[in-house]
Formats: sequence, structure tokens, C-alpha cells
Amino acid sequence: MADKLEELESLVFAGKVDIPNTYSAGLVGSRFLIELRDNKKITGIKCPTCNRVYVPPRSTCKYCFGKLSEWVEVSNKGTLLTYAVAYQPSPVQPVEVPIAYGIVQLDGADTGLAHMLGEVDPEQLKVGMKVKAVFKVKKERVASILDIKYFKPLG
Amino acid sequence: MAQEPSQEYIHVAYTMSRPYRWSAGKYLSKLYKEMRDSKKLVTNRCPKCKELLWPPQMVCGRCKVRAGDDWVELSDKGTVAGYTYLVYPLWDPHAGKRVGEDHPYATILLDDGMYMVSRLEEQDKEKLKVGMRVQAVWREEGRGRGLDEDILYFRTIEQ
Amino acid sequence: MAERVAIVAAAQTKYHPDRSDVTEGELAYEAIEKVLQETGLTYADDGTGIDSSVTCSQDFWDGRTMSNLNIISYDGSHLSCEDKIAEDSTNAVYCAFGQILSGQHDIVLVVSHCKESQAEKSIIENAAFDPIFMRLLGFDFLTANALQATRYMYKYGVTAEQFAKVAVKNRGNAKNNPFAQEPMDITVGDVLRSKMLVDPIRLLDTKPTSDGACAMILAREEKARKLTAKPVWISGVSNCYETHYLGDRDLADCDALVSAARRAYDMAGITDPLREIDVAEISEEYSYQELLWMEGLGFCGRGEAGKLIDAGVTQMGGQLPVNPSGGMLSGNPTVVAGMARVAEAAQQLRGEAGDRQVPGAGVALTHGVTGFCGQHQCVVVLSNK
Amino acid sequence: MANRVAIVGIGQTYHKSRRPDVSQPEMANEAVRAALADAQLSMKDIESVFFSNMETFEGIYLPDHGMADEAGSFMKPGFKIASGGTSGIAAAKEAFHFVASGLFSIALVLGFEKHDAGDTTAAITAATTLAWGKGQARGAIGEFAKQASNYMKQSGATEEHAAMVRLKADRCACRNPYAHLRLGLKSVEEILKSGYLEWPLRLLDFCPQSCGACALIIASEEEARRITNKPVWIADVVAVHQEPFRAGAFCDLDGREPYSQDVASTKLYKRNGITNPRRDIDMAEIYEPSNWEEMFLCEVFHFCEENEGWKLIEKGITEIEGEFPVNPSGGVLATNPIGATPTIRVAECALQIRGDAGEHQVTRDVKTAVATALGGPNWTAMVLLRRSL
Repeated sequence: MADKLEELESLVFAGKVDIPNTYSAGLVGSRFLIELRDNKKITGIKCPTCNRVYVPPRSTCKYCFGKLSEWVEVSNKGTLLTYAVAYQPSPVQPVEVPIAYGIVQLDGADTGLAHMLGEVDPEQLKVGMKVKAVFKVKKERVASILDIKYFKPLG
Repeated sequence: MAQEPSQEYIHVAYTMSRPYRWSAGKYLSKLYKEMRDSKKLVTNRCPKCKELLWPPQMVCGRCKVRAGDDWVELSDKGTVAGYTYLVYPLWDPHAGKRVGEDHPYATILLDDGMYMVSRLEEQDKEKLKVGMRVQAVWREEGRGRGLDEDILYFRTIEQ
Repeated sequence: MAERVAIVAAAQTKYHPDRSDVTEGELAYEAIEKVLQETGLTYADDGTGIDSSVTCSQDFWDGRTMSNLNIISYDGSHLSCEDKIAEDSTNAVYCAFGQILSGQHDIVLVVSHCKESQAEKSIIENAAFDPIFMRLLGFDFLTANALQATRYMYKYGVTAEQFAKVAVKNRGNAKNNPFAQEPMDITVGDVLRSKMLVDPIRLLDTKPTSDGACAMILAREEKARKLTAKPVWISGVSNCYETHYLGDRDLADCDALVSAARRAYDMAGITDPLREIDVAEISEEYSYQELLWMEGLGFCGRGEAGKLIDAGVTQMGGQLPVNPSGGMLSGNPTVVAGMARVAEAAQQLRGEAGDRQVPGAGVALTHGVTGFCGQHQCVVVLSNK
Repeated sequence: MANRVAIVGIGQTYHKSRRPDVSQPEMANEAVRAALADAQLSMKDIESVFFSNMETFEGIYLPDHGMADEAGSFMKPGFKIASGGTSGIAAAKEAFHFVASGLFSIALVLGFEKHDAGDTTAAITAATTLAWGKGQARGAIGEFAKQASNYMKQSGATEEHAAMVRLKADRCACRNPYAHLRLGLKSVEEILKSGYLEWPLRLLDFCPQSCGACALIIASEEEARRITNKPVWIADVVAVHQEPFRAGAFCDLDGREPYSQDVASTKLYKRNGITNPRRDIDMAEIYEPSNWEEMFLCEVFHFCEENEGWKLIEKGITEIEGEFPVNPSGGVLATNPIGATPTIRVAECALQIRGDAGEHQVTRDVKTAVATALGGPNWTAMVLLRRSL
């Protein structure tokens, strides 16, 4: 045992943690995703007490803790609340960089929906601009948030 | 939108393997290198309670003092303290797949008094006994990849 | 609260881009050993020593379920009490504070560790996003925070130059901090010319990959006075959860921080933070965050933090030096960052901060954040009186 | 002196293998609503929320952040505990500290786990890394299989005794509408026919993977007396952790190392004037991942003498009608959403003390009960509950 501990180089073990996951969308999430897939419609859920329409929908209102069940269809058009353009690639991105991300407040909703932006020059992006949802074609829609391909500038 | 809630439930399947680079630190590395280069188990001794630590480490958990650099070679013989064998292959998060195991595996009380989990060479379940004497069978070319790699399994030896 | 709780010792490792020479436990022990030596304490639950430990780490960063498995021997909790918090480590300080005030424990060791170098940041951070509506879009904290930065600039007219000034100030301050990882002499131009990662965030607006650990010992007043001549009192502390969905709130505001700060200030009896606080250590993982969090902390009105940096209020020698340590931008690991802030502030209040000392500092504000866009905020107010 | 602290609200979900009808936050929400209904409080009354969950089971980093709306923690203080299997009591322990200290008057504890999102055994195996421990653990199953073979050898217990424990658990679970596995098992023989997972641990010897959540509302004395006429007092809490591989985790044959259960319970009993646990405590809800473990745990918690845990089941002492009921809820053998499992132990003890356990209310009057958690490499957390202080 000749090596002095302080002179010893530590071994490093490269590996991974790899456990597949499957997430239940639940009743509310499923209904939202099915509407995307089957009808290209974006739906929200309304709190009758607070008079807010939530997109994405959820089953509890964070302000009054009421149970939510009143579905409303919101427009597939809305206003860009903020944006960012990713130039840095990462393993979690669904498409190639650059990716423009945005938060869109759809007409009829009181919250914004985070998604990607497309068919737009990043230089042209502006908070407040009008955008609309572009859906994937029917056979590519699988009841996923990615059934919306991205939002693109209106007009 | 007055229809009844859908009964179809959506699941989002998501697999994202997370890569890591785990360091063994100097103390474990010393053990692994001795295993690789000399087919020897070694560990360090606490300067206060004089007990052998296992695995080798920087601090004695019992005495809460730095354990230092007092190394001892260990016997690779021991006694089976408990054993079990896998019936269904289980998901191995480090392999990212289901992995079966041909060999039973056991907690072995090494002759120097520490516990070690390893495979047993003996595959005949009738011959497995708590209390049986075993000795490490070393991989011919050491890999320095830890206990599980450089010790193939423990072989039954005479009392 | 009849009782008071003090920090009696605090220590950090030097922060480093890659500590693959040590395990997490060995890394943590570098800091733990210092506080044990400083106080002469050992672990004992008979009233004579440390009677509990609170550790803070994240399973996803350590790459193992139960990341506290690594450090049981090192934090002294073998056959004794340990609790593991899984937020930023300011919350571990908060937890230990509660344990002591409850009468359950007298002296608590608080430890946090993280080795960012051993894991893939974007994959871990992506797993924090709701798996149904957000995760598949490929968000990590950098992209989500960039959305916040854009919104902040839009709503209040804060500029990229002002963000860059934070990066310049903090990396410059780091030159006086022996624990800092990346002290730098840079200009606003350097920041604005650095690589664009996610517009509007550039490379020098972000912190480097960092490994490190922090340890401190908290004690109730009676014990604290025996352990040190320079106790640093926790005079106010609170934390707060924000809503998860990015579009549920105006990202240019940080209501959870406002709420956490209000409760901490009430406890500490602070009514005018800018006037009453002498030094602030704020967790700014991105340069824009120092400005946004300053607004949440009530140092100025909403949208006014840009003016404070322009006026030099937050630089060394200004009315309120912010991050004399160099902050997160100069290199702290996530999880550990909050405790690094507390440890730095404790040194300030003991007058032991060396070249980065703020003269006469008596009251310090420290802050920790967990998650993207300020999902969870924690505020700790410290005082040396 | 610190404030007295009581449990004033208890809620749990129904526990199932799969819950496609709810997302993880929605599942947790069910327990929160149940606890609020039990306490007749609204979310506005809750000042802080303490979470218990283990991220790797569901592969969600910072899961508490994703459910701020559903857990009611939005704009409230709190944090998450993640100390493995003990988390669900550790979170209650922190809530106890924060209320006892006067920092909060009313706090919520929320334990949850949605095991249908991942692979539980794999996630437990991931407690090891390639650098140390690979091959040390085949999830919890391997550990408890070894523990079982040890216990058999050491105590003289037989597979029949283990089967009797499972039979008791199932009889109890069948009386508890919230329990996950309610199999209607009829005989020891039926259990001995179930296949081995890992010898000598049979499929029916081991706990299931459940989706579920459990919430507790914890209040200061002043608030507790206002909220309910049946407060359940938290007399004391304790946690003891242990170095992972020193004692070979679950089998220390030469007895050099004390067990964390022994250290924790000795401390808890001493602090609370309990000299004879079997006499001074009326029942226990313990975290027994396997029926073998239940027999062993009864010994290290000092409910009986060493190597006599199996005699408790043989003599019917731990039955619902027995002298010292253990896990009248059906226990972990019936229901195991890991982040919630210890929280459920506390909840079930509190229900028994209140006399509100319904069909599975034990025969004897419960004035004092102990809830325990088991996690990591044999870590222990305990809560002592009393009807009056």
C-alpha cells in the first residue's frame, strides 16, 4: 500500500440514473389534451367565485381553494406576455435551437400559457404582439401539449 | 361544452436518463485500487476507537473524528450472515433496464468484522446456509470499478 | 418569542468548478470540521454538545435517492437525530431555528452540500416542470428565467446594461472573497458581448458550474453566549411558495418574496429595509435576479432597482452593499447558495469579512431561492445586537 | 416552555395501485380537502405547509413547487422534507417544532406519493451509486428478504408466523375503507402458497406500491381547543439516523451496533415517563415493509422481549381485539405510498385515540399511541400521541 492518500487520484464513475416515468394527466388534464387532439381547441376552467379562467386548466383555484369544474373554450389567439430565445442547446429540448419560447394570454383566459413560438424572426418578437396557435396535423396529434406546434404571429 | 367529462385518461410517458459522474473520493479509491492492482481488500482504522471502518472513509461515524491514513489489509474470507435470491428481474436504474441475477446474493460477515454484500457462487438453493464459510473469487484482470466488479462472487469453502 | 437563536459558527468550502476528488460527505466535512473546531463542540445529545443536525441536499443533484445517506458519518448523526430539507439551504437554517425555538433542541448543526459538476443541469431542472403542460416543451431554469427577465425589462424598463452592471459588480466583489470561485475584472461591455445563451440572458449573466458545501451551528441564547463572544442573531426569518405555472402571474413581480420578506421584517421589527439594513446577500443565480429580488425585498419600489445599481447604492461603499461576497454569480452551487449567503452575512456582522467587510455592519439581509422564476423564496434577517 | 401541540384534522385519500383520474397534485389535494373537512377549517386558516415526498419515485424535481395551488401552499410558508421512508413523520416533526415554537398556530402536513408514475424498487435501488453500494441493494425487497432470513434464523420464527402477521394485516385492512390491498385472505396456507419475490420473502409478505396522500392539521393548544373537542396531543417526536453500511443495514448478527429503533424508542420512552411500553402505551402503528419486519420491530421498539416478536402474533396480542394492537389499519402491508406512509401511521393513531377509526377501531380504549417510520438504511422516526397531556 504504497500510495499516500493525498497523492492518490480519486476514481470517478460515470453512469446514469435511468427510470422511466409515466404521468397521469388526471380528469382535467386529460380533457384539455383530448380537446387539443380531437378538436384543435384550447380549453380553460373557470372559477365561479374568483371569476378567473385558468389555462392550463386545473381542479383547484389557488385564491379561494374552490373545486373547479366549469369548462370554457378559449380562443386559439392571444397576446404575447413575454418571450425568450434559446440559442443554447440542451438535451431536454423538443426541437433544434434556436427555440423561441413565449407566454401567451389567450383571448378569454386570465392566465398565460407557456409554449414555443414559430414562423417568426426572433428580432420581430414584441411583448404585446398578437399570436395564434398552430396545431400539428391530425395524425401527429397524440393528446400532448406538443399537439400545439407553436404560436405564430397573427397576420 | 356541456358534455360529461371524458372517461379517457391521458398518460404522458417520459424517459429522461440522468447522467452523473460519481466520485469515489480518495478513501474508496484506495480500496478499489488495491482490489484492482493487488486483489486485496483494505480499509482504514479509527484512531480513537481503533475499530476498522467499512467502507474506508474520512470520518469515524461513531467517534466523529477524522479517521486518517492507518490502513489495514482485510481477509477476503467470511461467513454468510443472510442471503436471498432474485426471482423476478428488477429494474436497475444504473443499467436502465431489467436485470436478472443468476447468483444468489448474500450479506457476508468478513472475518475482520465488517458486512459486505456480494454474490454467492453456489447456485443450488438447497446448499445455501446462514453460517456457511465463503471466500472471494477475484476477477482475473482487475478493473478498479468497485466491489461488485472486481470480486466476481464468494465461493463456499470448508469450515 | 422569549428565546433567541444565534449562529455561533459558520464555514464554507472554497467553491470550485469540479471537486471530483471527493465524495459529497468528504466535501461537506471540509466545512463541518471548521465549525466543530471553532466551537470545540462534539455531537452529543446529553445537553453538552450538538444535539441534532439539519442537512440540505437534493437527490437529483447527488444522483441518489436519499442524498443525506452520503453524510451521516460526517454530520455526526450516526445514531442521533438528523432531518433533511430539500429546498435551498436557507430553509435548513429556518428549520433549525424552529427546532431550537420549540425547545426540542439546544444546539443544531446545519449542513448543505452540492456538486453541480457531477450532473446535467438542464435535465434535472427540466424535471421540476409540470409533466403534463410544461416539461415536454424543454424548459430548464435558464429558459424560464429568460422569460422572466424579458417581462421584467418590458414592464419596468430595466435594461440589459443594468443587469450587466450587477454581473460586473459581483464578480469584482468576489476578488475580495477567498471562497469565491470566479472573481473577475470585467466591464459592462464584456458582459454584453459574452455569448448569448437564451436571449436576453448571456453567459456572464449566469453563474458557473460550482461544487461546494457550507456548515453552521445554531444555538439558543443561553448556550450561544457560552460558545462565542460574537453570536449572530437570527432576528427574522420566513419563506413562501409561489404558484407553479409561468403564466399564472406577472413574472415581473415576485409576490412570494414580498410575502416572505414582510413576515421576516415583522419578526425583526424592520419597517424601512433600505435604511435599517446595512448589508444584503441575495441569491442571484442570474444577474437580473439581484435587481428583481431587491424590489421584492422592499429595498425600493417595483421597477426601481435598476436606478439603485446605476446610482451605485449597492456597490461596496454604497448605502446598501449587495453581495460583497460576489454572490451566486461568482460561483456557488444551487442548494448551498442560500447558506453561503447566511455564512457571508454572519462574517460581516462579526466584523470578520476581511477585504469585503462593510464597515460597522449591524443588520444583514440574506435570501435564498429555490426553483425557476422564484418558485420558493426564503428570507433570513441577521443582527449582531 | 414551548406551546402544546395537537392534531386537529386528519385526511387521507383512498389508496390504489393506479390513479389515472388524478395528477399528482390533484391526488394530494384530496387529502388536504379531507383534513380541512375533518377540522372544519378552510385553507385560509392554514398558515404553513410541510411536505413529504421522495422525488425519484415519480421523477419530479421539487414536486412541492408543482402543487402550490393544490396543496394550498400558494403564498404560504413551508418546505419539503425528503429523508427517505421517514419523511412522512419528519414533516410532521417539523410542523410540530414550528407550532410548538409559536412561529405558526396552524400548520398542514402533507405526505404523498404517486407510485404509478415510476418504478419504486428501481428508485430505492438508486439510493446506491456506481461509486458505492451497487450490489448492496436490490431495492427494498432485497434488504427485507435478507432481514427475513436473519430473523428466522435468529428468533426461531417460521414462515407460518410471517403468514399470520399478513393474515392479521389483511383482516384489519378489510375493515379500513382507505386501505389499498383488501384481499380477504382466509388462511395461513393461502399465504404460504404465494410465490417468492426473493427468498424467503413472498409476494404476500411484502408491502404494495400505492398511490395516495395523507394530510394532518396541527395546531397550538389555544387553536386546538377552539377547533375541536377531540384534540390529539403530540407528546413528543424523535428521529434517529444511522450510518448506512456500518451495521449491514438490516442484519447485525453480532449485535455490535444498536438498532436505530432501540435508540429512538429508548430516548422517547425515557423522556415521557414510559417504563413499560406494553403497559404504558395502548397501541402502535409501525412502518413494517414486510410481515417479518413487524415481528422484529416489535422487539426493537420494546413491545416484547428479544426474539419473541413472533409470539405476539401467535398469542393474538397484536390483533385489533388484542392487548396491544399493532397496525389495526392494515398497516404498510396493505397500503404504501411511501412519502405518505409514515403520515398515515400518525393519522391512524390519532383516529384510534379519538375513537373515530370506525370498523377498525381497536377494542381497548386508546389513550396513548405511538407511530413510527422506517427509512433509509434502517432510520427511525417516532411520534408519541396522547388523548390528554
